[in-house]
This record gives sequence, structure tokens and C-alpha cells, in this order.
Amino acid sequence: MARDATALALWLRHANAMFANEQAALNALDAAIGDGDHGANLARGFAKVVTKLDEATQATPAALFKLAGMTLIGTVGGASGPLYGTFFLEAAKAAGDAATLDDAALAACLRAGLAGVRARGKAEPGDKTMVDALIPAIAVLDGGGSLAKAAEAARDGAEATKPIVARKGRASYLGERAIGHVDPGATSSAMLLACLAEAS
Amino acid sequence: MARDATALALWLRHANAMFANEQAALNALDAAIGDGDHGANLARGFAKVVTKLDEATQATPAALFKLAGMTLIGTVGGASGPLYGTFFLEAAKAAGDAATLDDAALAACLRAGLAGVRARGKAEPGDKTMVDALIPAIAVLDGGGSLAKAAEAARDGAEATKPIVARKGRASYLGERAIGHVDPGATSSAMLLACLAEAS
Amino acid sequence: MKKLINAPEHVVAEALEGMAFAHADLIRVNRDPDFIARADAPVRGKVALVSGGGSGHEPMHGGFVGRGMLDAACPGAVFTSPTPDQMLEATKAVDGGVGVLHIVKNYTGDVLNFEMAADLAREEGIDVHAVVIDDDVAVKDSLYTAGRRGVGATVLAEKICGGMAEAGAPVDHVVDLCRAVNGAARSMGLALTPCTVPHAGKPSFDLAEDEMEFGIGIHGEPGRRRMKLEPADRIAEMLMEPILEDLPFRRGDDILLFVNGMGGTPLIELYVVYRAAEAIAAKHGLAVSCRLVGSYMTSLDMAGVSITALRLDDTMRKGWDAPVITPALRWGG
Amino acid sequence: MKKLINAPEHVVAEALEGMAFAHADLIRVNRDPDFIARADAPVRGKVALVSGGGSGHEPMHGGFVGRGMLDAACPGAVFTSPTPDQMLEATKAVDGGVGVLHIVKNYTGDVLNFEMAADLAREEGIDVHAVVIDDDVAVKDSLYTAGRRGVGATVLAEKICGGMAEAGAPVDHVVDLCRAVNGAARSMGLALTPCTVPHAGKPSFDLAEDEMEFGIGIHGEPGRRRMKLEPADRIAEMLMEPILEDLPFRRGDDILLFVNGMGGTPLIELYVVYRAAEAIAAKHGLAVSCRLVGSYMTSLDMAGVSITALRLDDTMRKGWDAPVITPALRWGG
Ligand SMILES: Nc1ncnc2c1ncn2[C@@H]1O[C@H](COP(=O)(O)OP(=O)(O)O)[C@@H](O)[C@H]1O
Ligand SMILES: Nc1ncnc2c1ncn2[C@@H]1O[C@H](COP(=O)(O)OP(=O)(O)O)[C@@H](O)[C@H]1O
Ligand SMILES: [Mg+2]
Ligand SMILES: [Mg+2]
Ligand SMILES: [Mg+2]
Ligand SMILES: [Mg+2]
Repeated sequence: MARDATALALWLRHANAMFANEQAALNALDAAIGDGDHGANLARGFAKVVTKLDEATQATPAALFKLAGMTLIGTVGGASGPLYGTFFLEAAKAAGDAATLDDAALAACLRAGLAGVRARGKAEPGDKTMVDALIPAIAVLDGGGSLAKAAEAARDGAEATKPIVARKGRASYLGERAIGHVDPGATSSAMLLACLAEAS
Repeated sequence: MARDATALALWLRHANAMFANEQAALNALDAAIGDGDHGANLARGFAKVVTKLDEATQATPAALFKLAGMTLIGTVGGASGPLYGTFFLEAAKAAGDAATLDDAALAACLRAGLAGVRARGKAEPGDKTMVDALIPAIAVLDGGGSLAKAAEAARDGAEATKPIVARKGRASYLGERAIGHVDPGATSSAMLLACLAEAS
Repeated sequence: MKKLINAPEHVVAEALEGMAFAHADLIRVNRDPDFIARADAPVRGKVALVSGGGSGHEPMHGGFVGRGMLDAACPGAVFTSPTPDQMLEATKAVDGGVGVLHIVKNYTGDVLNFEMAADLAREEGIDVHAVVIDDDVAVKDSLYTAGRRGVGATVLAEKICGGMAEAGAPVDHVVDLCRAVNGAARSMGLALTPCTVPHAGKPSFDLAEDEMEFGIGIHGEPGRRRMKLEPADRIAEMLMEPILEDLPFRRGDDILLFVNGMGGTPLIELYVVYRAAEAIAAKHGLAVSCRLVGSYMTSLDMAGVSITALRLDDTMRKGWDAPVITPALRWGG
Repeated sequence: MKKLINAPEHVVAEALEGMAFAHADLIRVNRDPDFIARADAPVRGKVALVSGGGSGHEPMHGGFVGRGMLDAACPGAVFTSPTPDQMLEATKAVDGGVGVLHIVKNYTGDVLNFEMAADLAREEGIDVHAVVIDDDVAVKDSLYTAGRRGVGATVLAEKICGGMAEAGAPVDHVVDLCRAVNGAARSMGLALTPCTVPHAGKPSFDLAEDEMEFGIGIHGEPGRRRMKLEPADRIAEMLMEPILEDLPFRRGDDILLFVNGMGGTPLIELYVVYRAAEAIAAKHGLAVSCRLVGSYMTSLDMAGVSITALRLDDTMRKGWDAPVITPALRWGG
């Protein structure tokens, strides 16, 4: 299945709807082990992405991803802004000047996005971050699995952050007190992949 | 009856005991229409007076009153410090170099004290101040009445401040809201005269 | 009561010692009687400025002692006027031989104690003058009250007169200038929360979560009236209007605008109020040429704000712009 | 929630406008992207200093923009890191052609956003350096955390490096000096009350009437542990001991001692704590030669205090004493 920029824009529109709806839930997750703004940060960022999408159609997937990345970087702030921004900027680079992305090309973009997040944030698996949702998802794609399966793996990965302590981000200040809480960034990453599966 | 400085010192010692006991009650009166420190101010001041009395015996009533006045001025602060301080300084001037004070001489001292308070504070009768207790008391002495009767008149004068608005001091900011509260300074003046009656 | 203190009865003394440590280059702290004097006092040939009042209003007055502002400040117990012996000793310590000005906030206690101190100082041959500051439009100024309270104009008078005294103005000019500043300044304040006096241990009044107290003084006393909380822009209007009407300020006046925090209000909020206040001034045709934003005259931990407007003339502007080097206010050489 | 604001979403913008009104002589406020730059920026031939972070810590950082301190500050939403476009535009606006230093507090968001901004600025040919401040001993500095938070040392680094940059120090010296200040400074803080973020509308945590939160950061996050309220002298000890042990400071060291209020604490209490802190320093054989007492790095309306100690060398002392002319910090010519 080959997706052009318009098809992929649907992903971002879904994500905007999702974060608008789940804003309070994500804030609450972040309040427990961070500073309570993760939902607000993402809702603000993706709303701006959609505003920009409405202003002009993007010619290629790379242009679309770059627009998303730059917009998130410029509006989200906090830790997740540069991380999600980098995710989309690296995805844009991987997309090259292709007019459409088939499953393999899209997987390559997501893989590049993850690599960008890891390079920027230096989180290891098990550090209780968004990386814990993204890694298993990309692993599913690497093994030839569907986007739907990848989204499921991301959700499981997010759930698995619950019993562990954090080693990155604000939650790391809490030590043992972070145990028992799901990481908000891992949760938002799982949501992002669920929106992609739905849009595809 | 002629009182020497030692006999009059008993007055100030009684007053100290009185204000130590009634500190909270006077604070409460002041809290209602002022800033709640009148009891604390007087307790601090008279405690210091007694400390000084313990350090050295005073030769004349004038010396005793001067010591009391200077000490109150230097420790009480607020509105009542200079007023009670002036009361005793003027009483000291009226006492001259007499070794003892008979009833008439003591009355003259108290009259001079009141005049000092009025000159300093410019309060008129009915302004809801200590003057409203002192004026009727001195009037009783002027008419040849006893100190006990004068103290009673002071108490009645203090009570009579209850239904009126204040025109001097902090309570004047409250306007009508001061109605229904007895003036703390009038109350302490009545206590001071009660102590004098008891000591004589 | 949540306070960074050891015991209520030691707060003033310990804070004075802390100030002495922190600002040894600018001030000298005298104990018993308590006063703060500028490090180089007395300055021969300069008119000396002395102020004072209850503690709990920091940085006022001790934080304003130094070159270009006060020569001495006398701190009383919290919210209680200091005593004449403090004022007398402070006056003697800073007298430069050409006159001393007592700047007194209009509260009966402050006025009476400063009066006695002035009498005593005059007996010792010092040329003492006093100006009573009474700029608070929340209090009706009539025969039937102790008169308006002294609030924000005090800070302005101390700075402006201090600047001119430092520049060599003779005592009569400094006294007249102080009266002029007081005459041309008006203030009004409001509290979002009461304050807690250490000795009392509990808030000075109760205020519901959606209420504010309008027309407060600086001693935790209740204000003119209690009302529902309003947005900052509306609050600025409610404070500015009585101020501007009272003098009255007129189109074309050049003013100093002072937004003051009561102690528990963060600076970010004071800037939000300042924005509104300057916009209102502009709408009334006033030109704001001098400004001050910060917590300079406080009521312990009270959350709230007061606004002061002063109609400037050239001398006042000169006094305001003159260098000042004190713990709390500093500019110029 | 009792605040002098109009709406939570407008607080930052309106406070910026208020600052622009109040300090037009010192700073220039740019909107969209938001940053505050010194009025005379760019200063050709001078190393430029840029900092920034979430709002709600006023006067940090915007109040430190001006001659002798920061060239620009980037305010984020309340307690949220600003974005790289703000930092990039600020960097371009103040670049004097001889290098720009980003002073970054160690929070993941601040670090990542400043990193991206630095990359972008370098692509535009600007020589950008960054120093991350991490002086908070309340956080264990290990592989298993995001590392110590940047707190009080930020103010000191901005002042000291700003002083030397103004005096003409080349970029490598300024960068090394900033690292040295960070390396020689340690801080610890404590809250008596939580703060209320305007957006959240309710306190960031709960604290009983007799409790305090020990080891807090500056974002309303809970601290290391919760404990019974103690007297100020004991609190000073509890903050000073881990600070002094950590560096460690040694007998004979010459230090700068900084007692900082968290926003809702009155100055009189800060002086009480300062007195205790300097006494403790003396007991440890430390010579205090520079001092700062006030609310300079706040957490909105939080009541509380932090202490920072910095072991001084000659360059640092020179940078500290150098003139500074900003809205919040001012001394010297
Ligand atoms: N170094 C990192 N690498 C990857 N993800 C991180 C890192 N630090 C934080 N995160 C993610 O960011 C999320 C928090 O984002 P957000 O609340 O928007 O920012 P902030 O912590 O600055 O308030 C965390 O839940 C975590 O998943
Ligand atoms: N001008 C005045 N003349 C006479 N008595 C006065 C005057 N002003 C105030 N008082 C008296 O002082 C009392 C208050 O004293 P106190 O509480 O010690 O001082 P403060 O009001 O400064 O706190 C009032 O109750 C009143 O009786
Ligand atoms: Mg967050
Ligand atoms: Mg009283
Ligand atoms: Mg009083
Ligand atoms: Mg955040």
C-alpha cells in the first residue's frame, strides 16, 4: 500500500483529535511523575500542525513530515517537543523525495524517527520513556508485522513502563516513587502509532 | 493620707500584675477594632517598669513617675506608649520635689497626666479613646470623691465607649464597624486607676 | 503558621542581624535602641533623613538606608511603631549639622512617637523637621478619622528627598519637597489573602477563596469592602480610578507609576498589573515617565497589590533619577 | 486559585508587555517568537549571553537582561521550556560576532531545546557554546537520573560571566568561567507551601500545616522528603550541611552566599535565614565575601527558601563585583 502526503496527513489529523481528547488523561499521567503538562504540550503542538496543514497542501511525505517536525519543535516545548520534532524531521530525511511511501518505506521512516529520538534523548530501553513504546513497535515492523500489530506492541511497551523506575526526564528525580505509574511519553507514542494504523 | 515613692511603687507593681493577667483580654479588644497588640504593648512596658523598680529605689514620687514614663515611652511603642508615657511624665512634673503625696497632690498629678494625654493625642471626649475613661475619673477627684469612686467612674467611662464610633487611632478607619466594641485603651486606663485605688 | 523563623519574639532582632551581615558595605545596625544607619553616617553638611515604623514591611524602611535615600531607619516590633529613644538615637547618629527630616507615616503611634523624639532631639540642639505622609485614598480624610494612612508615597518621598539631600539641598527645600511629594501622590491597595503576624500565629482576617479585600492598609487590617475576585485588568481599574479622581490627575500630567506587591505576590503578577495600570494612565492622557514595580512596602506574607501615582515636577524627577545605593533600591553611579 | 491575572493562557504575554512598559530603558521585548533582549543589542565585539527557561521563576531570566549580565532571555510557558525558535532568534538578535554562550539549566526539556537551537544557530554561522548548570544537591547525580537540576548557581553564573563578558573577555574564557562557577557552586531548597500553576488552578502538592517539603526544585515538583516544620536556624543547617559536604567546601575557602526566596516568602524571613546561614559558614571556617539575599529565582507563589554557596576565585569575584544594570539586579556604574 502506497501513501501519498494527503493520505499521511490524515495520520496527523487523527493524532490531533486524539491528543485533544486525551489531553487531560496525559496531563494526569504526567502530574503523577512529572509536571503535569504533557497532554497540554502535545495538544498545543498538534493543533498547530493541523492549522498549518489547512493552510497549504504538502507535495511529498517528506515535506509533510518536515512541516510536522518543525511545527512541533516550535510549539510544544518541554522534553517531548524536541523529541517528537526530531522524530518527524528524521522521518522526513528518510522519506527522501518519494511521492508515496509503501509499507517498507514508511517503516524506514519510523525507524529513522526512533533513531533520531534515541540520538537526541540518549534514553536506553527500560529508562521509562517514549522509547519503550517505540522500540517494540519498530521491532514488529522490522519482522514484517502490520502497523496495527506495531501499535499494539507500542501499547504493551507503554504498559510495561509501569513497574519500573525512570532514568531519564523529570520522573528520574522521583526514584522509587515513579514505580506504579505509566510513563506519559510512552503512552502518547503508543497513541501516535494507533492513529497511524487507523489512518493507513 | 500621704504616700511616699515606695507606697506609690505598689501601684505600678499592681498594674504590672494586672496587665500580665489581662494581656490576652486587652489584645482581643484591640483585635476587634485595632491591630490586636494593646495588651502585649502594656504588658511589655509595665514588666520593664517593675524590672527597673527592682534595680533601684526611687527617692520621690516625681522620680518614680518619671522612671515609669520614660520606661513606658521606651518600651511600649504604638499609640499608647507615648500617651501613657506622657501621662506619667506630666504627673512627675506636677509632683515637684515633694517626698510624699496627699490625696489632693495625687489628684493634681493625675489631672496633669490627663492634660498631657489630651495635649499629645488631641482626643476629645467621645472620640472613643483612653480619654473617655480618664476624664470622668478626674472629675470625681475634682469633686472630692475617693480614688475608689474615681476608678468606678473610669470603668463606666470605658463601658460607655462601646456604642460609639471612633475618631482617633486605628479604630477610626473602621467607621460604623467600631460600634459595639469597648475601646481597649479606655479599658486599660480604667484598670490602671483600679490598681491605684487598690494600692492606696 | 508557616514561617522561616525561630521564635516570634526574635524575628525582628534576627532579621536585623541578617541585614547587618548581608549589607555591611552599605549599612550599620545599632542594637538597643535598634536602628539602621548608613555606613558613612553622619555625613557632615548633608540634611539627614530618618524614617521608621513597625517591622513586617520589608524592605521598607531598613532596605532604603544608604547613599541617596535614608540616613537611618527605626524598626519597631512587627506592625508596632518604634519608640522615641530609637528615633532620638538614630537622629543623633546621623545628624550632619544642617537639619534632620523625619518622614513619618500617618498612624497615630508613628506620629506620636516621632513627635516625642523630635521634641527630645530639639532639646539636644538638633534642627528636626517632620513630614507626615498620608496618601491612602482608601481612608476618608476627615475630622472624624485619624486621617489617611501613609502608604506607597513614603517610598517615593524617601527616594526623591534622599536624592535631593544627597545633592546638597538645604533643609527647607528638602522639607518642602517632601510635603510636595506627599501632596501630589495618591495610593490604593487590595489584598487577595490576609497576612499572619508571627505573634498572633493566625491570619489577620478571613477571606473566602473567591474574595478579595479592597482598600487595605499595610498592617493586616481589613479594608474598605470585601468583594468577589476580579481579573487583573479590572483590579487595576478599581485601584486607578479613585487614585486619579482624588488628586485629581489631569490630561497631560507627567507621572511616576508605582505598582507594589504586598509580600506574597509573585513578580510575574505585578507585571501583569503594571501593564494594565500604565494602559489606564495612557487612556487618561497621563505620561508615565518614571516607574517602579516590585515588593517594596509589604505586609508580611499578604498576597495583594497597591498602586501609587505621583504627579511629577522637575525637582521630583531629578530626585527620583538621582543615584541611590541601598540594599533594596539601587541605580546610578 | 487567587492570582492577579486575567486568564492563565495570557499571563506570560501580559507580564512580558508589563516588563516592556516598566523597563523600556534597559530591555526590548520581542514577541512571536518571545524573547527579551538588552536595549542596545547586539553589542559588537562582546560575547553574548543567552538564557531562558519556563516562566514562573521571575525575575529569572528576563529580569537579568541588561548591561553586565544577560544579552537575551527566552521565556517559555509557565514551567515549560521555551522552544528552539525563540532561542535561535534571540541568539541572532544579540550575536556581537565574537561568540554566544547559552546558559542552560539542567532539565531535559531545556537541554534538548537549547541543543536544537544551538545546532540551528551554528548552521547560520554563529559561534554558539553551551554550559549546562546542575548545582542542586537534592538530586543524586548518577547515571540513573537526568542529573542534578540547575538552580541558584544559574543566577550567579549569569552575573559573573556577564560581568566578565562586558569587560571584554573572549568567548573561551567566558565559557570556562561559566563551567568553573557551576563546578564550584552547590544549592539546596525547601518549600513551606506548594505553588499553584495558573493553568492547573490548584496547588502542585499537598502539605500539612506542620510540614515542609525538603529538597524541592523550582517547578513545584515534590522534593526529597517531607518532614515536620523546623525553626529557621535548623532549616539553615539542614540546607547548608549537604551543600558544604558535597563540593566539599574547606576551611579557609572564600565564598559567595546566596539566600533565595521562592516567591511567597517575605524578605524579613530571608534575613532571618541569612543570619543563620552566614553563622554556619563562619563555624565551618568559610569567609563570606559576597552576598545576595532576595527572591531572584522563584516558583510562582511558593513559600520557601534555597541556599547557594559558591567557592570564589579572583576572576569570579571580579565578575560578581562588576557593574550590572538590569531590572532585577543593579550595582556599580
Ligand atoms: N531523554 C529522553 N528520551 C526520551 N524520552 C524522554 C526523555 N526525557 C523525557 N522523555 C519523555 O518525555 C515525556 C515528558 O514530556 P513532557 O511532559 O512534554 O515534557 P517535560 O518533562 O519537559 O514537562 C516523558 O514522559 C518521557 O516519555
Ligand atoms: N489620639 C489619641 N488620644 C488618646 N488615646 C488614643 C489616641 N489614639 C489612640 N488612642 C488609644 O490607644 C489605644 C490603642 O493603643 P495600642 O493598641 O497600644 O496602639 P496602636 O493603635 O498603635 O496599636 C486605643 O484603644 C485608644 O484608647
Ligand atoms: Mg511534563
Ligand atoms: Mg493596637
Ligand atoms: Mg500597634
Ligand atoms: Mg514541562
